[in-house]
Amino acid sequence: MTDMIKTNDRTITLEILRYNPESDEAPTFGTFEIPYVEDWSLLDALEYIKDEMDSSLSYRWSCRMAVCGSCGMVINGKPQLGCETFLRSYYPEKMRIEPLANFPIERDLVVDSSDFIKKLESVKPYIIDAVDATKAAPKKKQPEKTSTGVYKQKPAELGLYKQFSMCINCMLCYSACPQMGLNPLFTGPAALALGHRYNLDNRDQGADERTEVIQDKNGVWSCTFVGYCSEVCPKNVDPAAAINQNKAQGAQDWALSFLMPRKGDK
Amino acid sequence: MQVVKADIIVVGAGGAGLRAAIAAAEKNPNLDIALISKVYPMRSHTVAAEGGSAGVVQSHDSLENHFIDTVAGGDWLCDQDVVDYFVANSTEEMIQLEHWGCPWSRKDDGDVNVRAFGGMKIERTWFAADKSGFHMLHTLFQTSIKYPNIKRYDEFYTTDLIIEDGRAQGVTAIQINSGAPHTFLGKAVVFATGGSGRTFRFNTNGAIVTGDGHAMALRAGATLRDMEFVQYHPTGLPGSGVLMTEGCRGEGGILLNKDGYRYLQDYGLGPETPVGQPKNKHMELGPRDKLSQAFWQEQRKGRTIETPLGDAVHLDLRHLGEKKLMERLPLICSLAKNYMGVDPVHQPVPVRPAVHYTMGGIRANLDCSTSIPGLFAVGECASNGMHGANRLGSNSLAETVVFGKVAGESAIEFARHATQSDQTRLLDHANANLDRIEKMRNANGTEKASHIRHDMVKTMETTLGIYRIGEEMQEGVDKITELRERFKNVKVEDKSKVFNTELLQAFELESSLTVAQGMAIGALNRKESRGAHQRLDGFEKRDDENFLKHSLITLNDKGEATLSYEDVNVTRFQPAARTYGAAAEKGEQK
Amino acid sequence: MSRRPYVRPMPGNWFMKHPAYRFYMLRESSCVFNLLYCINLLNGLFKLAAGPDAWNAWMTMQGNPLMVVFALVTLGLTLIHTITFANMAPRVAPQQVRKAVGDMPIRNGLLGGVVVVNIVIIALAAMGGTA
Amino acid sequence: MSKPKHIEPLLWSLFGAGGMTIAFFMTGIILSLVFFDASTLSYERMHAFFMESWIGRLSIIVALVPSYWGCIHRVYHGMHDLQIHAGNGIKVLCYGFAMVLSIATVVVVI
Repeated sequence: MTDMIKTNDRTITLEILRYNPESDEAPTFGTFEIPYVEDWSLLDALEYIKDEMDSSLSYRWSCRMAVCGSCGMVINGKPQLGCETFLRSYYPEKMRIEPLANFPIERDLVVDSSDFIKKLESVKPYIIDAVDATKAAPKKKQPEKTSTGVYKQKPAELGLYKQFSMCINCMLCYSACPQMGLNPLFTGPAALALGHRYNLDNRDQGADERTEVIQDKNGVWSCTFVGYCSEVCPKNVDPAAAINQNKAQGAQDWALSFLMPRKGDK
Repeated sequence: MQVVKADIIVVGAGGAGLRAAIAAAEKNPNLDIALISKVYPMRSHTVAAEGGSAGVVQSHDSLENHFIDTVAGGDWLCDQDVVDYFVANSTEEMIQLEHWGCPWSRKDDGDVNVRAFGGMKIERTWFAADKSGFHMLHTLFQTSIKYPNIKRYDEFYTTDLIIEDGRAQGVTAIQINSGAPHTFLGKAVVFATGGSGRTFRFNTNGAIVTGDGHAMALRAGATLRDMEFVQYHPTGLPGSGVLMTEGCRGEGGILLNKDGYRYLQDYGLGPETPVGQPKNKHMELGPRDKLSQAFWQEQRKGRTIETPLGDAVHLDLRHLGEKKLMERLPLICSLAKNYMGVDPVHQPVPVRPAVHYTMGGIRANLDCSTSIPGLFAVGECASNGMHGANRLGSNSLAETVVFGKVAGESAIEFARHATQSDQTRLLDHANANLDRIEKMRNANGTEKASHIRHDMVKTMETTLGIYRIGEEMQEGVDKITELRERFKNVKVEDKSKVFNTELLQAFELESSLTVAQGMAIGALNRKESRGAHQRLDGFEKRDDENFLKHSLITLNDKGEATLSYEDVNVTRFQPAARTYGAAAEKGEQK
Repeated sequence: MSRRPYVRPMPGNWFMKHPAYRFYMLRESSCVFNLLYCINLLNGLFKLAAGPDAWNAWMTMQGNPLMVVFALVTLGLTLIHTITFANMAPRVAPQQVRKAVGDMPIRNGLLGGVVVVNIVIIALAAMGGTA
Repeated sequence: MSKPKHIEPLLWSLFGAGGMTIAFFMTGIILSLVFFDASTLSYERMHAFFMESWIGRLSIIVALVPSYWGCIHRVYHGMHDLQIHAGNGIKVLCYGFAMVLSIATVVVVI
């Protein structure tokens, strides 16, 4: 890392929200002036700080190629991945780095994501096939198998849910969603989009089992379509669309349950 | 100290660990499985695999073909029974993943599609665009949620094995968010801790790929095998090392030197194939070791392209057209744009080889058992002999699930017969391990861990590169030994408990140094050239007489690495010249 | 236990903190103006039912400069509402429809319809003058 | 499908319809009322259309009723955004008001 620093004396200032639960009452900003290297991502800069200036700086990172979802943080007010945010986009202005909003801060840039994981699990994000589906008779036909032994899924059927399967669980959308801050019980964009992903999969029969969570007051109905979640999504998952498609579906089901009251009462 | 009791303990929740946990959970729903990972499962490095996962599926292909490609690709250092088992079971696992929801790319008729890959005679690489590992990992993680007897311990850093009565019976770990020490007790332990590419400076690996499992197993008395074989992937982005998948070449991408010449034809991979018509096992579809070596040769001849981030060659994808690139290689396009400022639709992408995979690992058998009873190893951390001296692309994702299942079932089977030793003795062991954690936290020496790490990765890069020379490797061995000495005097400045990543990095560095030493010693003593281990100092040829052998590393009583060898399990495919391109065709005609 | 996760309070003026949120609140504020304007229209209907004098008085009130300003503000916000509504509509449509038709055709179709209907309304209103 | 335990889907449907009616009708109505005076929008013509013809009466109901619900739904949720956590009383008041406006509208044109 250090040997990558070219010999020039340009620097950039990083303001980082620091919080050590063992010594600090509340988070405060710490300022670091570091060498400016044009190729550096914010992760490179944080690594430099940790290696050379302050080894106590805590943050999560791993793949550095925007696919593991570890390094979400708020940079100059916008939730972004540290690995695909580059110093050159800000230089010579300073950068202000905070942990993701709407999560408790564990330490420095690390947030407590356990609640997020619980919500992710709550939507039953796995294929529930005809055998597993217990709540209601499947509405869809199980697709045929090909000679390979896989379920038939035409490119168009794959295309239906593909976008919603791209989520890397980086939690930027939770940071972007004001409803998340206003109602921490909200299941939230990523988890609801994941449930939707399985509902749209032609191999899945579990939509009814997911209804309880998805159509709950704290499910899609806590969303007011601010839409910023989809804007910050690094993988174009468009969770806002997933949520609002479910509102439309929910409204339709609600109307149907009045027209055909017996259908829902299995 | 908190004690967690389970029937089996799986360490690592990437592709292999998750598959092992699911297999165990399915095999016996009444047993408790503790799945421990130092990161949330979907952060595991399986996520970064791009190209795909191999499984024979086309009617004109055969298991024998896959077997031959794999063994020859591994330069005959493969355990042939293991490869047989692997090729016979990988397709089934790909289908299983499909049933669990993995969004494999499809053909128009709804069947799965396969793509060409380096060193593979026939297309058999299942893929999900260029995010195959991502989709496999998320499918496995999400499926694992279905099983109530899999209890996850996310963000727990495992520091040591607990060995009692000669058996692995647990691990000690730090709960990262609280710093609280935990002891996990079980009847069997599965290690699925991944590779150790972070011992090198320029690599395609994530921060977490530090060889923790290798080092823990070694310290506990297990054997590491074939550690000198480190795979350089021929196409990483200069500077960052971000991976440009082999799928790029599988789809028809070509490699050009600074004169716009397809140099691979000069290195036994020709004749030149028409642009846009990739031919299996020719040119760009040669194996990774050969391609990386060709780069090195070109660089030496001054025919590579100078970039501000170092020498590179061009990966040209322009002829594939925007539509195909967006359908098949969307991630690659966005990565190239973000990290290089290059749009593959309109410009060739500068690439160079980067450390990608450790073929070696904890010595394991076909059933994933290791030399320590009750300890099973699977995935990149293991060496069951699948990959030999050079792994073929798309064999490792398949390996994680094929052998993940085996490991899970083996561990359950072992646990069924095993009884736990006396708990007070186990906890005594655990306490000794926990002392080590406190000792590390309170380490008050003068050496900065980050600086030792910088020295390590540089040493590994310069002395154990694509081509190796005895003198340099000796230098590497000496330097790593010196760094291990320096590490004894390390200082951990951060004494806090909550999310103390400096402490974790110190443990990781300790692991990496252990692994690095194994790699260097193995390499120095392998006086031949085979697969990913290529020498320039009079040992340019493969030497089957003396070195058709696995290298073994163990620690002696003093904690020093010692080297020995064992025979390779060759069943029906006898070592022959390893050829690609026209030479291989000629060989087949004979 | 050393853990002490710090929960940041949601600031009362969170919607002023980011352009995306400010725009969201602007979009949402259109409902207040539209509601008041609808009540104004309802009032007009009552006046229409009450007889010509009441109607004419109500019409005169619509020409009051303050009323015109209010109407124009409502108009502006209505336009913001209309455009954002059209932008969001494809994302509420069932995924099957969305994939089959595409976002832009849905959005543009909707906006096209809006333009046609409103031209018809204005034309119908204007017919009294020429007749 | 399991029965929803709340009527949010109904309210949301009305809100969606209101969003639609505002988009489709309000611009034209506002512009007409800003630019035309009583000489154009004469009592006779307006009364004949909105109070006597079926199509006029229906179009009034279609244009206004969903709009009330849509606007009030957003006002109610807007309070949540402003961190005014209204209880059930306010909720009943809000949607009750929409109901009153709706009934008034229907009554006046019939």
